[in-house]
Amino acid sequence: MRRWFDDLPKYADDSSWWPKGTTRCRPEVFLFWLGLPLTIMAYFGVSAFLVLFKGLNQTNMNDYFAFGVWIVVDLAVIALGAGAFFTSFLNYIIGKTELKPIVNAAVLIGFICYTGAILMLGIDIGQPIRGWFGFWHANVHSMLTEVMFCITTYAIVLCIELLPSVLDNRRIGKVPEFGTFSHNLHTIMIVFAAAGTFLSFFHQGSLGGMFGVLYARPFAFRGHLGIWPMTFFLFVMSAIAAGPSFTTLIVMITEKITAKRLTSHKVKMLMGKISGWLLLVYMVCKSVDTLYWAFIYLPSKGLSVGQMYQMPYGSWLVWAELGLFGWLPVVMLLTPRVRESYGLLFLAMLLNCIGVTLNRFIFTIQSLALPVMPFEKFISYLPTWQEWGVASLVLGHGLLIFMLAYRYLPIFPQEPELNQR
Amino acid sequence: MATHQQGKKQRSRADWLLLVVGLILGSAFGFWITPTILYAEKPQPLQFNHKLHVEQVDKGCKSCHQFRDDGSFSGIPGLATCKSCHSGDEPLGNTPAEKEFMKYLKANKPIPWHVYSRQPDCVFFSHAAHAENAGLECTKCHGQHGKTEKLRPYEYNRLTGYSRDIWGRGPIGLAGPPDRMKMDDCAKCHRENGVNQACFVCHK
Amino acid sequence: MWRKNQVRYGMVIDVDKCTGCGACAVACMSENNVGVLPDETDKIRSITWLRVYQIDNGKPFPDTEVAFFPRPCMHCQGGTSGAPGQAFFQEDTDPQEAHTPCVSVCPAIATDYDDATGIVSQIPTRCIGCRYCVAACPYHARYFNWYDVPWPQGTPRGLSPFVSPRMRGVVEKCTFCYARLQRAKNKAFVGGGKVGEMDYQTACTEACPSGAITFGQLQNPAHKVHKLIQSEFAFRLLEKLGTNPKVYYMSKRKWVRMMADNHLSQAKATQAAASGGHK
Amino acid sequence: MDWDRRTFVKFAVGAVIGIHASPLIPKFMDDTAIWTQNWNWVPVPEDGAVAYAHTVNPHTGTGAKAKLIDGRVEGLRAIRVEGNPNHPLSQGGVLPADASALQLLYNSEIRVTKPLLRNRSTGVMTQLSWPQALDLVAGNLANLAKNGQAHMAAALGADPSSTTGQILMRLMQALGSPNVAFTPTPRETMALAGLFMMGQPFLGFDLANANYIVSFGTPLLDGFGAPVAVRKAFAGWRGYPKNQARLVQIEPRASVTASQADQWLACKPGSEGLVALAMCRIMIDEGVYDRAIESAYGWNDADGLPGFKSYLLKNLDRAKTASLAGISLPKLVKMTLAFAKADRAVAVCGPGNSGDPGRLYDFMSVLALNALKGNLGKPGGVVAQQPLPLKSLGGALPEAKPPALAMAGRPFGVNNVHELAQAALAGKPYGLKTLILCGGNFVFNGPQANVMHDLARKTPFVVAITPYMDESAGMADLVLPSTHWLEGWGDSTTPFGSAVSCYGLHRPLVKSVDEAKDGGDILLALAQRLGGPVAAALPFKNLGEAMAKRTQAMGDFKKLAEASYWAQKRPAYGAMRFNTPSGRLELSSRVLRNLLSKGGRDADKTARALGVKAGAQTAFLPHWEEPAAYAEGAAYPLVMQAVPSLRTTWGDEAVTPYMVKILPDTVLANTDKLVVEMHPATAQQLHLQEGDAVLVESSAGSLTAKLTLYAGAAPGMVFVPLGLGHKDFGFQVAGKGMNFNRAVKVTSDPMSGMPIWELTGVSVKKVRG
Amino acid sequence: MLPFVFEWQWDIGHIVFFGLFFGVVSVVFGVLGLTILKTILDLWSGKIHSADH
Repeated sequence: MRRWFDDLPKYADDSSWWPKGTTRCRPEVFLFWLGLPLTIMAYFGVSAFLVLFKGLNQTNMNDYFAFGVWIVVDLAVIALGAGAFFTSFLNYIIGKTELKPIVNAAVLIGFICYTGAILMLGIDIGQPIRGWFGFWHANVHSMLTEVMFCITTYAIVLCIELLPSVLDNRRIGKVPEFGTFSHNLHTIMIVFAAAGTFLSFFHQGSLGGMFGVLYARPFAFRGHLGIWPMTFFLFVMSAIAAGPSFTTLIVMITEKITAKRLTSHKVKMLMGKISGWLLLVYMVCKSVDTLYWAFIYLPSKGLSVGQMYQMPYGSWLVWAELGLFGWLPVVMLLTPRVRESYGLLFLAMLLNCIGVTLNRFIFTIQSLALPVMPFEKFISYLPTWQEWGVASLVLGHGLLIFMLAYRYLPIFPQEPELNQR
Repeated sequence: MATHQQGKKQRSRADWLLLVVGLILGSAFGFWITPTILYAEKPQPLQFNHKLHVEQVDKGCKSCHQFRDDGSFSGIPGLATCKSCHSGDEPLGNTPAEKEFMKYLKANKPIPWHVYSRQPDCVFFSHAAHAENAGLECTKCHGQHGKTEKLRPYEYNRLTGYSRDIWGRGPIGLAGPPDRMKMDDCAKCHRENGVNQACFVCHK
Repeated sequence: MWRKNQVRYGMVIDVDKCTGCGACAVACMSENNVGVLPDETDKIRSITWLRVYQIDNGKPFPDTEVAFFPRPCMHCQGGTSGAPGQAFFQEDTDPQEAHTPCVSVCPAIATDYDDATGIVSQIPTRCIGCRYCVAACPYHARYFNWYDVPWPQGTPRGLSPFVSPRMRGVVEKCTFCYARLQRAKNKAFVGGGKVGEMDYQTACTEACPSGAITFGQLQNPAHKVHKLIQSEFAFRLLEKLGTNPKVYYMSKRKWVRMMADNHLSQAKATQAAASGGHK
Repeated sequence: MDWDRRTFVKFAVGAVIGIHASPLIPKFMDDTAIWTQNWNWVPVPEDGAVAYAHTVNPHTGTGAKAKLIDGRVEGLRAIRVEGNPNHPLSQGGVLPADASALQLLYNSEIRVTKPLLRNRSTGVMTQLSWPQALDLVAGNLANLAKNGQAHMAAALGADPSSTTGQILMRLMQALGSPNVAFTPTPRETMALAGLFMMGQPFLGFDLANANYIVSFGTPLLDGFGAPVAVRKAFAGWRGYPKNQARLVQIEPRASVTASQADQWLACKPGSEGLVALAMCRIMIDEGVYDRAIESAYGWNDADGLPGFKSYLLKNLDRAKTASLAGISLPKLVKMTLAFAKADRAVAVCGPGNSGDPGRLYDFMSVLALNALKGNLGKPGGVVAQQPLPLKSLGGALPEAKPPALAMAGRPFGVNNVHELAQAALAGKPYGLKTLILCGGNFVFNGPQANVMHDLARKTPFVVAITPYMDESAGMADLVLPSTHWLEGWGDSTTPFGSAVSCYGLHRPLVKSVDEAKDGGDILLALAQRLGGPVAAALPFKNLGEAMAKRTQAMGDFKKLAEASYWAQKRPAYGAMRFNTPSGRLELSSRVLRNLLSKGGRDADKTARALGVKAGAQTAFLPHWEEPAAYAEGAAYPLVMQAVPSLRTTWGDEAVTPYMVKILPDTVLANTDKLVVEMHPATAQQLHLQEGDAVLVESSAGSLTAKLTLYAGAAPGMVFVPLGLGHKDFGFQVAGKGMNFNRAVKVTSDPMSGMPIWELTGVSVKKVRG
Repeated sequence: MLPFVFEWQWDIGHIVFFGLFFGVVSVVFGVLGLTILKTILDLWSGKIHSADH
């Protein structure tokens, strides 16, 4: 007499779905760990429900802090997700095929970041159901319009770029239709890479432009080059500098967790080197820009740098952003010895990513925190648990997607040979 | 890795047709369901013969749908306007509708008409600007409503509560006035005649 | 580009006449169907189209002194700012392009700059609630509806049909009582004639018990405001930012003028003070 | 071909693409968007024909213009209250209270719609029909009258000069009760001061035409007489590049008036009258005064009593006085000389910052100063109003026999609400059995709210006639719904300080809620039910008729009602007529002397008994005595004064939601905490800091609040916003802040017998919270 | 936003912005469509690729 659960192991056995030549943890272990992202998603779900049904009064945003932690996280993840477009740009268009082993991961991370960001933006606006007005009745002069259009389109492109990885799953790939489709996609991928690069360049820039054009907010405003303020280019540069680092960072973390080698260290070093050089360029521009802003622009508006940095947003932020999380990672990433060391490389990339996140935080929160009217009071802002809940979406659905992808999709082509024993 | 596999050809060819069939059925379903689930009908509280009334009065539409001194437009007239003709206790004609109407008149109870052309609250439509200043005919937007002998049932959108006449009767709603009175139609006319298109011209 | 003959509605507020009674603010709310929340002490979420700021000169007793800054929407014009009569008229050539801080950033064209009146609109039914405009406005003149307005039972009966009540999740702001211009135009259409200075006055202007607010066409020599903005006592909030506001303030008190614009040149303030500032 | 999973998938995919190729998706998107634009919980006001109607807000005296809309379905409704440009006093301006009146009118959550009977033990309210309710009251009163206890019924009303007030008075008098009291106003104090010195009860200040104004501690711009009228005058004083008139404010706090004034002389609290006398002294010393005054009675010593001049020269040393008042002498002298030199200068007295009716001797001193300046009857000076041509509602009624509760031991005076309440509570000479609260919301407005609260609690039968479920209604056994001023008839008379007399009238403009009746109609119906002499004393069908009779001399009533006001054309300039015993200006008041020595009593004893420390030697002269608040002892080291504001209240109406909404966080802090002001130095001595929660305690009551430090607050004082702290009036008003009147200590002015509460001795301690 | 939406203006701003946007979109979806088409044709003509062996 068989009991109903005797067959369970048989059903639960998903080894036939694993990427070729790889081993994965036992299903029950995997299921157990799935609990983590699912819990986060549940937290997000509750928060999102409250915000959508009761309105944005569930947050601590107000008429002074029109933007809050959501926008900060959006900007940050979009910047960090830039690894996707830039790596595929280098890989498919420049032809740096050394990056092939990591490009899938980059695309996957990009996909996670962008879908997360878009979802959050949908919750962030007061009238989500009308959100599409932004597309249908677009105001072409608004940087935000550019952001909306490019982000959404690029998200679609990312889905397409990610498609082959999905179709190349061992079981799915067996289906002739899918297999063939995937094959054809591979051959044409360069087009999507190009489109993605184009779109990303603009929305990464426009995100910066959003703040650079606020000429009534002296903290954020920057001089223009053509129709774009300096922040436009600064944001692009910081994004492509941080993106590769973040991708590599995630790969490294995955390696630590799974105790497997997923890409060769050469690839990581290359990514680090790329990050380093880009970051150098960025930091030079950023420093010049900051100096110009501080000593030429602000005085011209009868203001001084001192006024711009009030506690808690004191001048320590400058040193942190430009020093600890700016020039330090530049130096580290450009030092071969550092790149060769797994740990130091990790640290350098971490600093790099923190730096860009901090930059987005400063531009979002601090530009709003500073009262412009002479008789306004300084007001501080702390997010509510609902806000954190929604903000944690990226983490939750990121983990979920990445775990599933790692288990079933051939994200890391090098994994089989690197882990032969 | 890629290899040729024979034998599956026939099958695959044939069932691609199914995709096309599904496509047609699906879109047909969409076209059919859109008006049916979206719109509901309400009868008007009582019948009204515009044709008859227009024949009785001398100033056309304006005899009942008047402008006030401050330039605002009365829209659907109140009982007071009706009383100017229906003064006596006896009906003037002998239609059942009028008998029904006399009840309202006696009770001095406003008639809850459903307005086919009622715009949403955010719209400020100036009849003065259009009828007086631009000298447009009522028919330009209201069509031949003044010639109708009976009131068709009032159709409204279940979701928005609007009259169907605003979105237009066509499935995609690309017809202009008088079949449709959407913002695009206002804007089109404004543009063609070089009228100011700023938001506040027509919004409140 | 110079566009002298444009109709540009604007306001002059005499700070020395303002006694901070708030009649203007209340008149504004009742004119424009502004709601009241259970907790209105939460000022950073309280909707007051016309907010009366209180400032003081920071001097010790008994030299302390307060003054009031009623702050409507400034209906910024963008372009190059500067002294009235000159740069004030240098606005962007393309009204679509009008670099009013808020108009240029709105992704959904929920706010626009009317080239025929110079009034900055706000259309709540178009607004998607992204609050980019709120961030762009240095005057905090734009307010987001964080809540649905809890109208107490019966009170909707007292609402005006000329301004549409707003829903939760959209931005609203002072519109220079635009509905009044709409009605004034209607009257002109039917009765003939033009919309005169007195036919279109904002609710706050009418209400102010000490006549501190003057409203009219800034570039029309026949209108009071035109003369007032030429005065050396006239100034604007945050002039140097280049928002080019259409709301002017007047005061004989130097400290008030300094307070109004942390960029305002000492020279201007002093020169005005020299000619008979009373403190 | 055979059906299997893949073929079906193909079909499904096709179908999905097909649906997207139909209008379903875009139409649904569009309509959901439109749905969000027309959420059915967002009100849609009905359009209709617009009409305007003139009226007057009896609580503020503002000439208003109601904007009415006649909707096809919803009918006539008011959508706005604007200013009436024709009104001589307010000339189109409004106050926050006027502009937001509709919030009280239409808020059915706070309106009383039916007569309600309250069960004291359970607090449960039950609806009554009007006949039932009226029978209940009439029965109770008739019963008292039968048992010769009519005097044990008392009535408190809002405005004695209004027709409703007149009806209330006649009703009680005819019933046989002397106990009718009204909201105390400076009008009474001014009337007495005027009578005592000039035999002129109706005096006003011609502010509009003055070019040098000295205001003695009265909040000219924060609520004075008809606030809008004052502002209109103020607007005239301002100008570019030079002001048209100079305003000098004398008070302890950098108030709005002080700040907008051209000069602020910060004085010790309560010393304003003293400053006026000091100015008199300076003018005499410098010889810059109108010589005509030398012919006034009591200028020189007369009838063995010191004259004003000798009194000043003997008792009022300039330097000492200045330091006593805390003003630098040179500044004072300079200002006084400018005042004396100015061609149209006026000295202004009036309500205190705490809204009290003012001290008689301060008023007299200011009048004396004006007399010295010689501006009596001159443009921009002190003028006598032409009395309103109002008929009385009927012949004189017999005086009630038992003495009024309030007037125990006073040879004359007005009926003092506070004394009435205290005597009744003490049962000396007798207690109350029935209390009628006819408007005025005394349980909130006080003057000393907790005393009024106790009175309402202790009195066996309390009737409240009110439009709202206010604090008084909350204490009443029977609540009778009266109309809002936009719904019913009513009137108000000349506001304090106005140069011209002005009668304001309001009529029904919109349908009244449910069963509300005009306050006057309720009283008249009551009179009819009581029958006999009461009914005979009030032979009117309704309030409108009574008003019509009263205003006969103002011409056609219908026209008057539509115009909504009657006003004296221009101020009565020209030599003032003194209806005094001496027929001259009396600086030493003989009227006062006669009153004090009435029936051969020793004037000096009487004076001292009343609390005039100086005794008869100076009792008849304008002079200064230390405010009672100084003598509160070490337990109450600080002096509390209110901060009046037109944003918190004006008149006896409650603050409206919009007014609450615009309160700055220096008045009402997050969340709904009352904020009190203190000078930083004083706070330091008390070890208090910005934002501390404090307990402000007087010997009469207390309140808790949040402390804010304000350099413009006089040291040694604490300033409390006036008019907040309602328990009722709906979620937008209730529970906002605390009631100043619950901490205040009311005393009686020794001479006028008016309740005064300008200053209260308090202690301020830090508390948790 | 499409040219027949009333806010549309034939100015540089709109032409450039939407020119680029629709350009990219059409490229992306065009190529995607073509790939799908090619896949179908491949399947018909039997040029089938699949993951295993």
